[in-house]
Amino acid sequence: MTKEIIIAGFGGQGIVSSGIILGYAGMLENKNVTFFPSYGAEMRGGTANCSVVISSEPVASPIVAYPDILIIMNEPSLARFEPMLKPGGIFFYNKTLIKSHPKRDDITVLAIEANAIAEELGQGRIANMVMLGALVKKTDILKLETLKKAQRERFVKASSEQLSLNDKALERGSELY
Amino acid sequence: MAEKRLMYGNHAIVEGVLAAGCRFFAGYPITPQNEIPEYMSIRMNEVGGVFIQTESEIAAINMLFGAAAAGKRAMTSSSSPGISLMQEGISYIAGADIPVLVVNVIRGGPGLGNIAPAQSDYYQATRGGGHGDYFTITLAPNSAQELFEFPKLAFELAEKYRNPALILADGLLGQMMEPVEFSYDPVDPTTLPEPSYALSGCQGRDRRVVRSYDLKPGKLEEWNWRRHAKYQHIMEKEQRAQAADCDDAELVIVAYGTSARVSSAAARMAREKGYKVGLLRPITLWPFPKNALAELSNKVEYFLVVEMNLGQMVEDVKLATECKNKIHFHGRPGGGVPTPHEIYEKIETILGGSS
Amino acid sequence: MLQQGSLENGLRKEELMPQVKILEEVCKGCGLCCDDVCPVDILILAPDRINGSGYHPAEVTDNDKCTGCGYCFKICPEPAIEIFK
Amino acid sequence: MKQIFGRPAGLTDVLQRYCPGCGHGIVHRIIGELLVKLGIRERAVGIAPVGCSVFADEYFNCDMIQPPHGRGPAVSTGIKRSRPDCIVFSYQGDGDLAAIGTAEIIHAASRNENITVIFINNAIFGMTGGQMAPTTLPGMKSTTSVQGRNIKKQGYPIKVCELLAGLDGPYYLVRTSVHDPKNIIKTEKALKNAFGNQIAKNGFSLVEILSMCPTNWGMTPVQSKRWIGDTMMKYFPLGEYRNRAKEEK
Repeated sequence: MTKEIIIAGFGGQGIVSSGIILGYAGMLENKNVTFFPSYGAEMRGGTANCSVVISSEPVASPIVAYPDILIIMNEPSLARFEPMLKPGGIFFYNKTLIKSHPKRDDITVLAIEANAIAEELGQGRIANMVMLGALVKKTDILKLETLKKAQRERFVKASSEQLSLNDKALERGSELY
Repeated sequence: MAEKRLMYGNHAIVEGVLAAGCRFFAGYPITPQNEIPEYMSIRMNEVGGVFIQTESEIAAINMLFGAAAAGKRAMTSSSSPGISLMQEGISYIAGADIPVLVVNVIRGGPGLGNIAPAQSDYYQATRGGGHGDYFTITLAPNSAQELFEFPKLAFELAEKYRNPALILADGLLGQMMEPVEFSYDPVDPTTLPEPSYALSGCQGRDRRVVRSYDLKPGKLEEWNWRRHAKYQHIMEKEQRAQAADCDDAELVIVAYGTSARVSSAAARMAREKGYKVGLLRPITLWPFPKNALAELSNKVEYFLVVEMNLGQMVEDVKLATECKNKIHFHGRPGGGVPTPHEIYEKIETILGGSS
Repeated sequence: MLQQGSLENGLRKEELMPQVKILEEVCKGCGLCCDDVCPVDILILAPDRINGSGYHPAEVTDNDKCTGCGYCFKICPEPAIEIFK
Repeated sequence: MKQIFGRPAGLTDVLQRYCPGCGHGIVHRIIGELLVKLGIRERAVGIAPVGCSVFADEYFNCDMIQPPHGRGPAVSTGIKRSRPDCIVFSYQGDGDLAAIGTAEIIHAASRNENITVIFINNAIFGMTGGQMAPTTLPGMKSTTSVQGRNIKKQGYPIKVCELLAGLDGPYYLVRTSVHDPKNIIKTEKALKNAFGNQIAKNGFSLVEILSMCPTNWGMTPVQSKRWIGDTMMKYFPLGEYRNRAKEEK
């Protein structure tokens, strides 16, 4: 089993940290994982994306050309990444911030009010956690509990309030499916 | 099992260098290896080592020359254009028979190129790189785990042979995160013996001189011949390669570093389709693992060299196999990374109909 | 050796005079010491002989005048001058 | 009788290959004496540059290293940071320090690296055969400025002490000369200060020394020493350009 995931949005949406949490959780479940961020000049443009591969086999390339799963957090990323998704792939997108809709009919599209839910919990910037919660519940690639553990172990400087809030956001995301 | 951490390749190098007992780093920022000096500045501070951000790569390599001549494990990292600037220093260090470790996180070239991953510094790394007759021991890791483990190996080989050692990574290996197992106990630098050449003040012994020149007639020639013998010995004893599924293979892919990772997926796809494909991954690029290639050349019909350049290693494969076989090449220069699909297609073209 | 040389030890005064020794085979005959350096002007390049390297070495014309100031030694690049006292 | 002046134990017994009347030997002798007088010979590491004094690695009776052209301050930094107890001195000529090695010297000075730099300024490239140096005087002839250095085409000489004095970093900067005994004695004191600063961990010291190059100046040794006093010193004024020890008093 190999799942190739691309997460994309703009800087400040926690794109990179979501990717790392996902990769870290994969490691905690003893899977082979890679995380690969876009880097360099591309970082300056305001967009951010990263690739995560979670597999039972050794990971060949950490660069994902044809993802199984997309998590799209803003409008420009939708147009850019939609064509890359594998037929039959799963397309999660942040409906709060994205007005258009994916055009393809050979994929599963899941619109999530990530920012709205996050705001409801009291913090817009945990929209990424809502998405991750939805992702693991829908796809079963990892356990929700592992994600909770992962975020607690990675965000070493976060307050306990913040960690609890992250947990809640993960749960709310997972409750969508 | 030892502690496992999800780490950037560039951070794994730093931990590997520190675990190898190195406490001296000098370097200059350049993408895509900036995480090395950044993280190193924090870690060296924690372990009481030396971290210097230099005015140039030229200064960095020469600070290494000083630190290593003083008998300490010393390393620098850079990326392609910066490594070019270091070549003068590397030549002097090789000429003075001093061990240092240089990490090249290769980017696209020539010139300023781009910051995407590449393998286009293969010739530079395996042919010496600077002026004069010399070689540098060159290791090609392909995972964050090996980025952690190879610094220790590189220092050990460098010191054993009193020769500079290189680790060739690329932007992809440096920038990605993977689990890293801290697989060995860190070396305590205070337990490392003082080398015979170390400049430390001549108290209680004859004075020592570290230099790469000799103007006395015939002396430099003699010195070069001695070094030649050393290189011959290294070429005989230190070849390293990893073979997978080569025993029954009709076609063997030869690839290192990132290309080898991608190729392994292509080889898997080919096997699933019934093609007998193996993979030989050189771990030492110099010395080139020619014995393994020579052996395979007697039973394999096709070789496919996959590199992120215009085919620099093809020469070494041809030499090692004495051109007995059909040697194909698939490359992506200028920052391109091959995909398993395109490599598979190449395999299909070569073996098409033969399976 | 006269390390203990002193008037109290009964040595003659002349024996306490500085002695200039030119290492003739080391000297390159540059003449720096001979030009406006010696306060009592007792150094010249020997006009009548050359050393193994082909130079006219420096020569002391009248050691009795030497004050032991060491100027000749200080400006000698080799150094091919030694002074004893 | 006892030797009161003679070859110091800080120099080896090797006869130096410099031309007759060359200033390098005088400076070597002073350093050789200081290595012994200051009790630092057995913890000293010297840097021999590329240029005439490349052979200094045979002449100083202490550990020595020969780095690439101009990189002495970087190599010194590597040694000093690795072995802070060593006394590290970088001996450099004007091509080495003020042309190819400009970046390294400026940054070592700016870091106030705790090393001692001995900078021999003889206004010419010696080893390569008398080409124009960064310190060649306006109008001065060299094999690459046969009509005399033309400041319109070849620019002005670099005044290293003045240049480095523009930085906050360096602890001690001084220009001296070895063309007569009085100035040689001042040079001895300056070098003693420069090593003393390193021993006291004060930081970067540089002693720029105006020095004779009779061969490439096309002069006799005696003409050379007079030329320093009459001409070169006017362009490169002697004196202290930075002395933090005095400022701190």
